[in-house]
Amino acid sequence: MKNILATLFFAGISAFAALAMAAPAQFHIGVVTGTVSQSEDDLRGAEKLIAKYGDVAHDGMIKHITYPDNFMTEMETTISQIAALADDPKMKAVIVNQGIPGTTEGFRRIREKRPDILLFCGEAHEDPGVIQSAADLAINADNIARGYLIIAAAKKLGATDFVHISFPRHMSYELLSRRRNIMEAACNDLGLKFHFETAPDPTSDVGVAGAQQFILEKVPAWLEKYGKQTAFFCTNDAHTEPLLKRIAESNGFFIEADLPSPLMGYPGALGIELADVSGNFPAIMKRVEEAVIAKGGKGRMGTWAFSYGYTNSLALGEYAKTLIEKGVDAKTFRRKFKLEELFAAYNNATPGSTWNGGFYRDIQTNIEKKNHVLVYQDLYMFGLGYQKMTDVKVPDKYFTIK
Amino acid sequence: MNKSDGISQFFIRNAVPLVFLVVSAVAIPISQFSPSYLIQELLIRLSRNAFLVLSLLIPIMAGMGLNFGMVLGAMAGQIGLIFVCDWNIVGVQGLLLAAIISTPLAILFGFLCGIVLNKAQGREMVTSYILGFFMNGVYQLVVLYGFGSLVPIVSAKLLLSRGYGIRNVTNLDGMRRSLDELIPLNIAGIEIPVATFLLIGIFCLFVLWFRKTKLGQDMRATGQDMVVARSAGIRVMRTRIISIVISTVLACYGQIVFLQNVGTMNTYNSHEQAGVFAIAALLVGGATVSRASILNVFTGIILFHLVFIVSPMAGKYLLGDAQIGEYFRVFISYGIIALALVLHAWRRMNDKERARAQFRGAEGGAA
Amino acid sequence: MSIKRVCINLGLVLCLAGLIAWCVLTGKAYDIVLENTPTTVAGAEQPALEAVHVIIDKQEPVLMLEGDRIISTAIGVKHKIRIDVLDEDDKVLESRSHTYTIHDLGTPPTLNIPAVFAASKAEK
Amino acid sequence: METTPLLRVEGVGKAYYSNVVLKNITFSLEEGRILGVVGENGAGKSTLMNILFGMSVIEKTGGYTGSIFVNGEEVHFRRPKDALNAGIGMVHQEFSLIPGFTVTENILLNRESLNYTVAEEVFGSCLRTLNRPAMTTRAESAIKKLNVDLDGETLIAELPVGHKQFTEIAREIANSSTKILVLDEPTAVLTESEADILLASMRRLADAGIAIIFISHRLNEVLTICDDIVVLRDGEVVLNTPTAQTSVRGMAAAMVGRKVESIAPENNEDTRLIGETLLEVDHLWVDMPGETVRNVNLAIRQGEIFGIGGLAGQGKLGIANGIMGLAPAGGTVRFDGKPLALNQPSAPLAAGISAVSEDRRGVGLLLEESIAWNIIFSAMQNQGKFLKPLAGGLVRVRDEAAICACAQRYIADLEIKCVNELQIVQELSGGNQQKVCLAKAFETNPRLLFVAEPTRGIDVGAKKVVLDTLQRYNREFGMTIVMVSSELEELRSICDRIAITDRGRIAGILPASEPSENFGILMMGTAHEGAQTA
Repeated sequence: MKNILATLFFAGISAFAALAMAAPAQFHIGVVTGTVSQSEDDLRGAEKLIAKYGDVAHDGMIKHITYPDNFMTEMETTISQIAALADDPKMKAVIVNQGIPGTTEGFRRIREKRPDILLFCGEAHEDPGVIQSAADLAINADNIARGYLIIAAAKKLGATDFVHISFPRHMSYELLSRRRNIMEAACNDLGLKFHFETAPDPTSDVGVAGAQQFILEKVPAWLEKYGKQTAFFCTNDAHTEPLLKRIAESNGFFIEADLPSPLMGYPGALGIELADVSGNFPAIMKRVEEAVIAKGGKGRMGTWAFSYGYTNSLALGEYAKTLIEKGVDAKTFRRKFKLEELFAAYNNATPGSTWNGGFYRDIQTNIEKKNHVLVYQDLYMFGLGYQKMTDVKVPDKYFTIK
Repeated sequence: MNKSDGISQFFIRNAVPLVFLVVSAVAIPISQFSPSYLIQELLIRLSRNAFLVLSLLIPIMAGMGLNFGMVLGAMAGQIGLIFVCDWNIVGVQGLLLAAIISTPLAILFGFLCGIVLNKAQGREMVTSYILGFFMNGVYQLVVLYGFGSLVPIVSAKLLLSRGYGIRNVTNLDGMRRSLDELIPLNIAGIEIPVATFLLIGIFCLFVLWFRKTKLGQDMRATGQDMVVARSAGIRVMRTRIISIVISTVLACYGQIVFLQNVGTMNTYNSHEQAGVFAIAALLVGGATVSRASILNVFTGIILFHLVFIVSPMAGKYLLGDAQIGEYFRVFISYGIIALALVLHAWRRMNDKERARAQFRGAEGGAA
Repeated sequence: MSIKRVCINLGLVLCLAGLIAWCVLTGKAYDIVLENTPTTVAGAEQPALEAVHVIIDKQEPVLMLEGDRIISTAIGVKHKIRIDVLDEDDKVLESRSHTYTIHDLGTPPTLNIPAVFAASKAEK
Repeated sequence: METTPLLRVEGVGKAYYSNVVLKNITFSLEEGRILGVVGENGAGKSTLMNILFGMSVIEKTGGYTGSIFVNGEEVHFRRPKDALNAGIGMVHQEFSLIPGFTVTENILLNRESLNYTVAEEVFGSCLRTLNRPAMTTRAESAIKKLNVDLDGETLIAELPVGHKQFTEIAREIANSSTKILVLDEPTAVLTESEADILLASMRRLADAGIAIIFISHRLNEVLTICDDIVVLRDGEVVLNTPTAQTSVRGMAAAMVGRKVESIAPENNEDTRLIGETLLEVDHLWVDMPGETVRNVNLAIRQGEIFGIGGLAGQGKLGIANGIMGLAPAGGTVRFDGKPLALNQPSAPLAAGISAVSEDRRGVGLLLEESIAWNIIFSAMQNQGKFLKPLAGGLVRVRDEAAICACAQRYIADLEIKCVNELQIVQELSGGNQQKVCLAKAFETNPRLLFVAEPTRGIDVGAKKVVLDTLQRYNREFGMTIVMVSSELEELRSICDRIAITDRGRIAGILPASEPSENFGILMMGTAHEGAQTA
C-alpha cells in the first residue's frame, strides 16, 4: 500500500509521466492500430496511452504495433503480428483497433498460448459472428440506435425535413441500408418528412471531385425545395466535406457525419489548420467551433466531440488497465464484466462528452451477444454544446427494423 | 577451375539466400523475439506454405517458369471450402470433402490455363500473372452474385443478408487446424503439426517419384528443349498442359491446407497474394525460373518468412516507432524480392560472361 | 481395356464415394441454440441457473450466465451434454449429464439448460 | 539391277514456289555401303535430306516431285515419324540433344524402358516409371556398337562437342529398326582424332549392315570412308561415281565449277593504287551465334577490295559484325594506325567505317520509311548532314530539298527501280532494297566499307549492278571495301585478295586469280593445318 502511495505521490509531483515509470511496469498491454496513412486517429489514441503509461521499450506499460497497410491481402502478417504479443510473459491484455480481417485468428492464437490475456477489439471489420467467437469484447459503432437518435436530435433542433444522401453501392451494405430504413421510420414517427436523395458514387467514373461538385451544386437546390429547416445526412465521407461547406454558408442542419469526428470534413470544408494540435481533441474542438461560428454555422452543425477511433484505442486501453489492476483476467472477465464500467471508461476518455450503447443482437436468431457492444457518443452542436442524446431511450421497435 | 573461383562461384550461386540469411541474422536479435516463439512461428509458416510453394515445382520442371496461374487453384480450393462451410461439415472430413469437390474445378481451371499458356509460349509467366487477375474478376463476380442465386447456398452465416453473395470473411472455425492437430505433438511447449508435415512429406515423395515416371521425364525434356523434345516424338503441348493441371490441383490443396491453418478466409482476397508470396519464397530459396528443387522450397520458406516475422519488430526497436516498423517491414520484404530478381538477372549475366571468358581462354587468350 | 484396369478404376470410384459418404456422415455439424432462460417443464417452473459450464461431448466448457442465449456447434447426431453448476468462484458445485439426438430438438435445434438440468435430475 | 537397293531416289525435284532448288536427283544406296554427298552451301543437300526425312517444311511448301523407294517399295514421308518407321535415322547438323540429360537419357529419349506401376491403370501408361538399369544396358550396347569411350551417366552439357555427336549417332543406332543412317556434317565439330574414331565407327556400322549417307565438306574424309560419292551443284547431281574413280581435286572442281562470267565485270588492273595497311585485325574473337569467330588475324590495305569467303557457320559474317560492334568481341583492331574500340557500335562509324548488313530487312533498313529517308538516315544521325540551322542556329531542321536531291542522285546512279524517292522501301524488290542499303552506306562517305552478302536473294541483273557499283566506288573514290560472301565466284570476280574462314579462323588468303579448286580445298578444311600461318 505504501508503495502505491509513494508511486502516486511521485506521479503527482512529476509533470512527466515517464519519470513515474522509473520502476518497470508490473504488466503490459498490447495495442495494435493502423498506420497514419490508414487510420491516424486510432494511432493517436495509442500514442496518448504511451504518453500516459510509457512504452514497453522504456520499461513502460504499452506495447504498440501496427498492422499492414494493405491488410486485405496480408492477413498472414496481421495474424502473426497480433499473435506475437503473446510472446511477452508480462502481457495481460491485447487491444486491436480496428479489428481488420485476421484479428479473430490472431486472438485465437493468443488464447491458445496464453488463456489469461484479455482480448479487446475496437470497431470489428470481420463478421460479428466471427469476431464474437474469439474476442472477450468487441466494439462497433451503434448505427442502429443512431438511426433513431439522429432524427430525434434533428427534431429537437427544430428541423422539419430530413434528407438522406447516398447511392446504390452503399445501400447494398446491410447496416447502412438498415440505418436508412430506421431513419425513415423514425421520421414518420416523429413527424419529419424523409427524403432520399442519390448522389454519384465517388468510386465510380465521376471520381471524388465529380461527386463533391454534385453536392456543392445540389445543396442550395435541396434547401430551396425542402425549406430552410432541413437536416442533411450522407453515408459517404467524400460527400461530407462539400455538404458542410454549403450548410455553413447558407441554411439547413448537419447533425452528425457517418463517422462523426471534429476531423471529419470540417478542416477541409472550413479551411482549418490543425497540424500543431494533432491528437489533442479539446484543442481541435475549440478551433473547429470557432471556425464554424465564424462561418455562421452556429447551432446548425454538430459532431462527436472526440474521434471514435481515438476513443476506442484510449478507452479500451484504460479499461483493460483497470481490469488488470483489479485482478480480472480473460477467464473471469465474463463474470465480472459490467456494461456501466465500460461506458465509464469511455466517458473518462472523453472529458465532457458521454457515451451510451448496448449489446449486439443478431437479427436472425434474436440472440444478444454479451461480448459485443455497440456504442455511440453524445452529439455536440457547435455553439450549443452537448445535446444529452445519450440519455434518450431508443424505443425497442427500431432494433427489429430490417 | 581454381579454388578461389570455386568459392566466389558458390557465393554468386547462392547470393539470394545468403543476403536473406544476413538480413535475418542481423534482425533476429534486434526484434527481441524468444527462440520458442520464432521456432513455433516458423513451423507454422512452414506447414502452412510448403504445399503452395511445392506446387510450383512441376511447371518449372516443364519449362513454363513460375506459375502465377496457381492463383486459379487457390480459387478452386476456396470454392470447395465455401461449399463445405455451407453444408456445415467440419474437421478433417470437411477438409477432405473440400479437396474432393474442388479437384474437378482445379483440373478445369488448370486445363484452361494450360491452353492459354500454350498459346503464349515464351511469355508464360506474365501471361499467367494477368490470367490470375482476369480469373480473380470472374471469381468475384461468381461468388458475389452467383452464390446464393444460381448456386444453392443455404447457410445464413455465409450469405449476405440480401440473399445472395458470400460474406467478406468466411469463418473456418469448424475446420480450423483440424489437420495440424490431427496428430498432436508438443515438444518443449512448441506444437508440431505432425499430420500436415506428413502430408508435405508424402507430397515431396510424390514429386521425387514423379520425376522418375515417363511423364516426368517428358516434362524435363520439354522444359529443357521443346524443339528437341518434339522432334523425339514427345507430345509437347499435352505435356505442358498436364504440368499446369497438376500444379493447379496441388495449389488448390495447398490453399486448403493454408486456410485450415489460418482459420478464417478473406473470401475475396485470400488467394490474391498466394501466388506472389509462394513465388517470392521459392526465389529466396535460391531457385531460378528454370531450376528449382525441394531444398529450395524449404530454405526459401524459412528465410523469407523469418524476415517477414522479425522485420516489423526489428524496425520498431531500431527506429522507435510502431508504424515505421511496418514501413520497414514492407521495405525490407518487398525490397528483398526485387533484390532477388535483380540478383538472378545478374547471376545469369555473370554465367554468360564466364562462359565467354572460358571460350576466350581456350582460344584467343592463348595466342 | 483390361478387366484388371476396370476393376482398379471401379474400386477407386467406390473408395471415393465411400470417402465422400464418410465425410458427410461423420463430419456434419449442427448448430444448437443453448438457452439459460426460465421455462416450464411438465407444469413446473424452472428458474434460470445463475452460472453454469456447458460441455457438449468433449468440447471446451462454455460459460453461461443467467439469461444467456448462445449458439453452439456439435458434430454428429447423438450428443452427450454435461452441465456444471458453478458457484461465485467458478468452483463446480454439481455436475449432471444428459444424452440427446439432434432430431429431438426441433427446428432450429434448441436446448433449454434449466429444462435439461431438471430432466437429468429426474434420471438420477 | 540384280539386287533391290535399300534406298533408291529417282528423279526427285523440289521447288520452293518458283525457286527451283532440286532437279531430277537420282541415286541409290545398297545395304552396308556409305554414300558421300558433297556440295557447296545452297547446292541442295539440306533440301534433299529434308525430303528423305519427311520434314514438315517440304509438305507445307507443296511437296516434291519424283519418287523414293525403300527396299523397293515406294514411300512418301509426310512426317519425321514416317521416316523413322521406315528405318531412316538422321543425325542433324545442329545437335538435337537435351543438355541437362545424361547420355543415356538422350540416347533413349522418348524410347525409355519402363516399369509397370499401379497408377497407370488410372492415368495411363505415362505414369510408368523409368527402368534405369535396363536403360543403361541398352545405351551401353549402342555405344559399344560405335566403339567409342562414352560414359552413359555424364550430362550432355558437360561433354565435349565430339561426344555429343557420338551421342546423337548412338541414339539412332539404339533404335533397332534403323537401317539407313543420315549423318549431316558430323565431323564439322570434331577434332582430327575424334573424326578418325567416328569414321572408324561408321565403317563398323556399315559392316554390320547399316547403310549410311554421309554429308561432309571434308573431301579427304569422304574419299577415305565412302564407297560411292554424289556431288551436288545448284540442285543437280553433277557427279555420281564410286570413290575409286575420283580425287579431291576432281570433287572440288565439280563442286565449284560454275561459270559466272556473265555477270562479272571486266577486271582491268589499270590505275589502281593499293596503299598501306588500313585495317589491322589481331586475335579477334566474336561471340556471334552461329558465326563464331575464334582467332582471326587480318591486314587490309588502303584501296583494295578484300573478299572474305567460306562456308556458312565458319565465322565469315562474325568478323564484320564483331568489328562493327554488333556482337560481343575481343582482341585488337587498329584502323589507320589507331586502336578501334570494340563493342561500341558508334566507334567504327565515327572512325569512318560503315557496313551493309547481311540482314537488310532486319537491321539495314527502316522498312516503313521512304527511300530518301533510308538513304540519308545514317548520314544525318551520325554526321549531322542534311540539317540546316534555323533561328540563328538554335534548332536545326531537316533540309528536305537536299534530301530529295541526294536520293534522286542515288536512284539514277544505282538504277533503283521505283516510283520516286518517296516510295516506301518495303514495296521494293530485294535487289532494289539492297541498292538502297548500299546508297545509305555510300552517303556516309566511309573510308572502309563492309559489305556482307550483297547479292543474296537478288536477281542476276541487280547482282551485276551491285557488283559494278562496288567496284566503281572503289575505283573512283578509292573506297576500301571488304566484301563478305558465300559466293566464291562473285568474290573472285571483283576482289583483289580473298580470305577463306574455317572454324572461326582464317584458313588462308589467296589472290583472286588462283584457280577455284584451291579455294574449294581451303573451304573444305583439307588444307587446314598449313593455312593458319598464311
